[in-house]
Amino acid sequence: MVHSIDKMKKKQSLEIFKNLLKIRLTEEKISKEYAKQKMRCPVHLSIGQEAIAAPLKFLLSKKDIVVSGHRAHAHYIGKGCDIEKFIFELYLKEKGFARGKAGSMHLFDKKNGFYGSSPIVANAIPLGVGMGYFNKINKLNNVVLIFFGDGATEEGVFYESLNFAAVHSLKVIFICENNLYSVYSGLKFRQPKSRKIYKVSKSLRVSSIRADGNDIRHTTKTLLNTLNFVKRNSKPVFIEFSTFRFVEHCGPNEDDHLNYRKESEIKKWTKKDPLKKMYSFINARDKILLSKFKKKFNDRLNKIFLKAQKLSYPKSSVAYTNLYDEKN
Amino acid sequence: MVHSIDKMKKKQSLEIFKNLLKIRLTEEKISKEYAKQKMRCPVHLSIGQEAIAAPLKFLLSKKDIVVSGHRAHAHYIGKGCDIEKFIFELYLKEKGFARGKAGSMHLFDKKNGFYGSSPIVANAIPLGVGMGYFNKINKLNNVVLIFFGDGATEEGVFYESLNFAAVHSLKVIFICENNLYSVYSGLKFRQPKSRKIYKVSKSLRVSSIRADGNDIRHTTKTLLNTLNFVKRNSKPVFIEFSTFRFVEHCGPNEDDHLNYRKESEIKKWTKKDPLKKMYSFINARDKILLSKFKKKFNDRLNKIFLKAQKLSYPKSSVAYTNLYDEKN
Amino acid sequence: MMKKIKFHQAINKALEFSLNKDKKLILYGLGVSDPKEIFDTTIKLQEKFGSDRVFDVPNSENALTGIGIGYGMMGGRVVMTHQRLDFSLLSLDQIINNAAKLFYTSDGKFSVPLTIRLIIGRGWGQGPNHSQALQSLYAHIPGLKVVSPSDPNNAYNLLISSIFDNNPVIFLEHRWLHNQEGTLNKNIKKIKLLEKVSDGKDLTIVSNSIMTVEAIKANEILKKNNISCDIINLLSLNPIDFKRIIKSVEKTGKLIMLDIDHGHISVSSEVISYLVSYNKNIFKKEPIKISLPNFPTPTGPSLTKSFYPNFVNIIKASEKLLSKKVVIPKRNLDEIKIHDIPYTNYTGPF
Amino acid sequence: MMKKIKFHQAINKALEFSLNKDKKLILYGLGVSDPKEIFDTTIKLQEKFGSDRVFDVPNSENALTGIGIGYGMMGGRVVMTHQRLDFSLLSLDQIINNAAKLFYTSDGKFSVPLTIRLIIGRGWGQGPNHSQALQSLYAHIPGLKVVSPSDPNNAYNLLISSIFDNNPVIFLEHRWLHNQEGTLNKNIKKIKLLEKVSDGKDLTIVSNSIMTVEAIKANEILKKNNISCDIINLLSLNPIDFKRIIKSVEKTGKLIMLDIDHGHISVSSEVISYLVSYNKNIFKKEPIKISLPNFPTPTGPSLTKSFYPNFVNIIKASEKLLSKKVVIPKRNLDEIKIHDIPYTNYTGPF
Ligand SMILES: Cc1ncc(C[n+]2csc(CCOP(=O)(O)OP(=O)(O)O)c2C)c(N)n1
Ligand SMILES: Cc1ncc(C[n+]2csc(CCOP(=O)(O)OP(=O)(O)O)c2C)c(N)n1
Ligand SMILES: [Mg+2]
Ligand SMILES: [Mg+2]
Repeated sequence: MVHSIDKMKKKQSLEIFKNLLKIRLTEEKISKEYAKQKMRCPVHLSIGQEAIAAPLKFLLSKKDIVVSGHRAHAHYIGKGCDIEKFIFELYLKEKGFARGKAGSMHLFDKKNGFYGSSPIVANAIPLGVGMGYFNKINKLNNVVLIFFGDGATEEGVFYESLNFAAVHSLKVIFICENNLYSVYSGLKFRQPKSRKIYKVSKSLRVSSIRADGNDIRHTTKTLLNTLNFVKRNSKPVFIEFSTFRFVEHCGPNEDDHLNYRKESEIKKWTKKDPLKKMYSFINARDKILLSKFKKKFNDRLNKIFLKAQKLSYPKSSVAYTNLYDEKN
Repeated sequence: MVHSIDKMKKKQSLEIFKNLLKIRLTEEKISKEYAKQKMRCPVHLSIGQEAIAAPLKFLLSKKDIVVSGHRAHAHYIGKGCDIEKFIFELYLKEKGFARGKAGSMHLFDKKNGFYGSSPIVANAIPLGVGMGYFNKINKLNNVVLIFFGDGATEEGVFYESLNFAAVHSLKVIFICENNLYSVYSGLKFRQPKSRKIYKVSKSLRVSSIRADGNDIRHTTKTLLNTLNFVKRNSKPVFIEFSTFRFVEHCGPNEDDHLNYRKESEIKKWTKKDPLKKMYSFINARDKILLSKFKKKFNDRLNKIFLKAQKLSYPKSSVAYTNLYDEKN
Repeated sequence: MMKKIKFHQAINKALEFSLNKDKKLILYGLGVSDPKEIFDTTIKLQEKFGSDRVFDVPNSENALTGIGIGYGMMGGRVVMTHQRLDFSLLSLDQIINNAAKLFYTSDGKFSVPLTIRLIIGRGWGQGPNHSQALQSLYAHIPGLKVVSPSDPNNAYNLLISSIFDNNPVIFLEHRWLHNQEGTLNKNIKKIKLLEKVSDGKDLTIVSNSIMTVEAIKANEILKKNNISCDIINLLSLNPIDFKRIIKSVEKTGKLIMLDIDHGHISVSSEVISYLVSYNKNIFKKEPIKISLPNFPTPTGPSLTKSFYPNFVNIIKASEKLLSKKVVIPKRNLDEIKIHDIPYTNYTGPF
Repeated sequence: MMKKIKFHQAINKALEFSLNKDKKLILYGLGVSDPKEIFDTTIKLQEKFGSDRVFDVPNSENALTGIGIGYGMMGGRVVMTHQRLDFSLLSLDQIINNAAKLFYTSDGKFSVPLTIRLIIGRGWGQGPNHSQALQSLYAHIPGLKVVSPSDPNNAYNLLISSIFDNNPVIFLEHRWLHNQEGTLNKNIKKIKLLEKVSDGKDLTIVSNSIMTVEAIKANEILKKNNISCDIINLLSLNPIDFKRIIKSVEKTGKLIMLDIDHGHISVSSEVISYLVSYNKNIFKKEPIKISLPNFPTPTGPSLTKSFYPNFVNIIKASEKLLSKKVVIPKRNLDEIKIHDIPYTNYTGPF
């Protein structure tokens, strides 16, 4: 676990770079394979937003918890969760982490501290706050990270949750990935023009900052500083990361032909592609290492996807298990 | 209707003073009669908070609309609604405005622009916003006033409603009567210490102010200026009035023996009693006029209450009417 | 012959008709004006009626419902859409505490002419939070009306009559119906409570929404096996027109009750219970309820396969009720091999 | 003889026992630590267990429910209280979309040991928004357990077994029971699904919560008229132990179904439907359902008088089922003259 940016070793930052690549490659592979209609569940890809999640594995312990919403792949992979079980689950196979009950919209990896993602906008936010309350009164120094989009900040439960975290001084980090859109609706249809989301949370008395979500150096630093702040002060923090999604809201393809986003906007953000950005500043040696990693990881992905397709489906009777927890 | 404070005639301000007295006297009468157990429904009295509602009748037209929450008597009386039908309804009699279906927690007077009060905390707030939207797109220049307490600002729907009003620039005035408590829970158990409610609404991009809710001069001026601002600019405004409740949360009695509020706090606010405050600055002539009014109004109240007690109850079959509106 | 139209077009036409008829009608919900226009049901409406009357909204289901109620209390009409019924659970306070009660509590002073379109998901991995039908939950609440179309024609007429009803109406719109074809036979009056889809003497099938499509498929097969069914399509689940159901079951003595929702405490249970409380001898055989299991919806296709009943289940139930073997043509069985998409060229993701 | 305690004390003792037993149990809700302490049910608990574990909250029902779920997913246990069931409608997204499904969706990885006490109001002008019982709504949802005590003893045992159940449990607590007296007979194991309150042969009465109190009153009178009843008190509405009900009705052939909620699509309908689907000849007479009307609750006493059924309605139904006249002592009839308060020294307002 990394504790300070200055002391962050080269090796560690390289790992973070790899993690970014890992998310991108996995998402691209999903996007490519989706057309074959074997992953029969809606997917909300994170392509374009990976820099926010990439540092997670290296900044957090397994006991630090992440929860998220519908666009959760990056957070799951970024946290260092089980990729095999994830892909198997996307294929809805017996060997998936929930034996095909969950799919892309409900990610879980308890062992690695991923405590769920929910496709109902904003509805995992209070779960994370409750987890923070558990940590607090059981005197655990772990942190809970709650990921959601700009659209989620329009749901009442968002405000209720921030308020509770503030009243009880919980070690919870609220992370808003503001990609300017909710499905096809731009912010202007949903929030007043002059609104700053992080200023709203600030007015609720949660320490709040805004940061560039597409530059891995900024995201790493921001997250690390926030983690240190939260642990030191036992207080929640809200981070608004500005970012942009590169594929359609839901599904594997681009959707720029629909013209809901201005060309100029898309251009501007394409330049800020977190992957390109990363390559723009890393040194030649790292580039070589990354390209080796890319090849290796792609091989691994290919194997996982091939295996996933061959694996068997759960029997239909599995649908009728685990409604209630009757262990006791 | 009053349009400017400077032009406000003596006579008009006297009417506002009378209205304050009217609310107080009615609430005190309810409080006194409640013990007889003939008003068989919960009542949330407004005693102590009357100065906010007293100017309404004189600043608003009948087409300007008021909605409110559980503590709505003052708003109903302040808006100039039908007092007889109100008292008859508290007695749950056939002649009440809803033939005993509603009682104290659900006030209505359509003719006078009182479009409902709800005992579910915060749940009339979006109704008022929807009414404002109706005015907007039908190009009506009327204003909607939405009353609620400090506790209501913890409900998610409050934020959602403000956001919609801001996005659509509605002529809606959100009026928070911050009396520091929600039932017996002080603000410190419910909101972070340094929170300012009006600053939260400001961060949501609703023009927001805070004002003294116990001085009839301030409340009148604040409301009048706000009304003018809202009509001129076609924008919502949020007002936080500081105030204090003098009787128990629900019911007719005092409850200071329960010690949930500090003695010093109670003392401080008793000094700020809106009625006392008013008497402290009005001239001798007005005092005489008010005392005449008091006598006359008390006589009227006595008659109404006597009549209410004698009136007949609705038949039990009335319970089985008006479930659906089948006129068409 | 009349021109065929699709279900989603019927919805669109009904909305257009209503927006034309009542200038105070507004229509909103996430996506009503976005490029996908709620599965094409709101296509061109913003263009035609302006963004004051047809508009996209913030993610605020509870407030938006209250806003619709308030708008209605002023004398306007409202259609609100949720792309999934599951999202409307955020607004049950407004639906149950306000919409369902304001006319009653105000003793008739304020009506709430609000129609809420709830789109029910299914298949292609919609899973536990994007496929709930929960019709029994809504239909339990006095003060709400709850309706559900099953084809383009009744969708058109039912949506218009819901919009012009002065009460809050929950309009249950199954995603799998959007692509169905049919002809329009305009006939808009009050909300029609049910319709007979088939007349027969051996068996009564009571159904609604997508299950009526399955009932019709089953009926084709049963006919070929010389079994004739009364099929009653419930357009309204609250209120329910019990009289017509009683009449049919008094004739056949045999009932298959189809339900798109979980069976425990359901519309189906209500119908069965009502019938036997009316006449203890009404059933010549134990009635059979076919509903979703009392489980959340799993996501994967191997798990949903047995989760959603189809015409085969209806036929099996008929065999049981009539003590008779029924032959199902192979062609029909082939149809259900790919069971998790509404039509063959559907490629997800929604 | 055992000491008598009141229902609210039984709740309090159950909470105290549980807080002692599991140090990770927390208890919160509006008013749990205020001077009225939820009708005395949480009396002294904050003092004993500290404000980290027993605490008052902001008015944020939806988030608070999610917070309880998240706390439970970490391995804690939670009791949450709403002073009126009506307030919980704000939190149905969390209850239905999360609490009821997380164990299932995570395929058993995360349980949600959350007990939600919902207090059902009645009388003294509680009206449409402070008296809803809606048990059928909750019991319809797979993944929730729904229970309801009817006396101090089953309240005590049921609350503890709900708290130590690893699933989300909706605990329906009727305000009018708080003052009832009884003796404790501690016997905490798993959630008990039902209990026989009386054994008889002429008639089966199935009931729950406050209606069981009415059933017991009716039974006293029926006994004097030489009518003996099986009374089955449903402690659990989801799941329901149908077997024991079947057994009783197979014996008596006559059923009165009592319900504290509206009758349309209700627990009562489910029971009746289940029985006849099991055996079409089970009823020797048409079963009778006694429930709230399908109307919101009116506020005034002259309107609630016929709204809430009581033992007289049960006796009338028995007369009908048994074709026999029953004499009700005048003393009993006098009891219901003041019908809108739970006990004579109650003076409102809540
Ligand atoms: C309560 C609810 N309302 C609506 C939806 C439909 N929906 C799914 S994702 C989404 C977009 C949310 O936008 P945002 O929070 O900004 O996340 P992004 O997709 O941009 O990452 C919406 C509206 C939903 N899933 N849940
Ligand atoms: C949704 C909901 N939660 C809880 C309650 C119980 N309750 C009734 S009034 C009240 C106090 C609200 O406080 P505030 O908004 O400050 O109004 P005040 O009583 O101080 O005027 C509460 C919590 C309720 N009626 N509705
Ligand atoms: Mg977004
Ligand atoms: Mg207050």
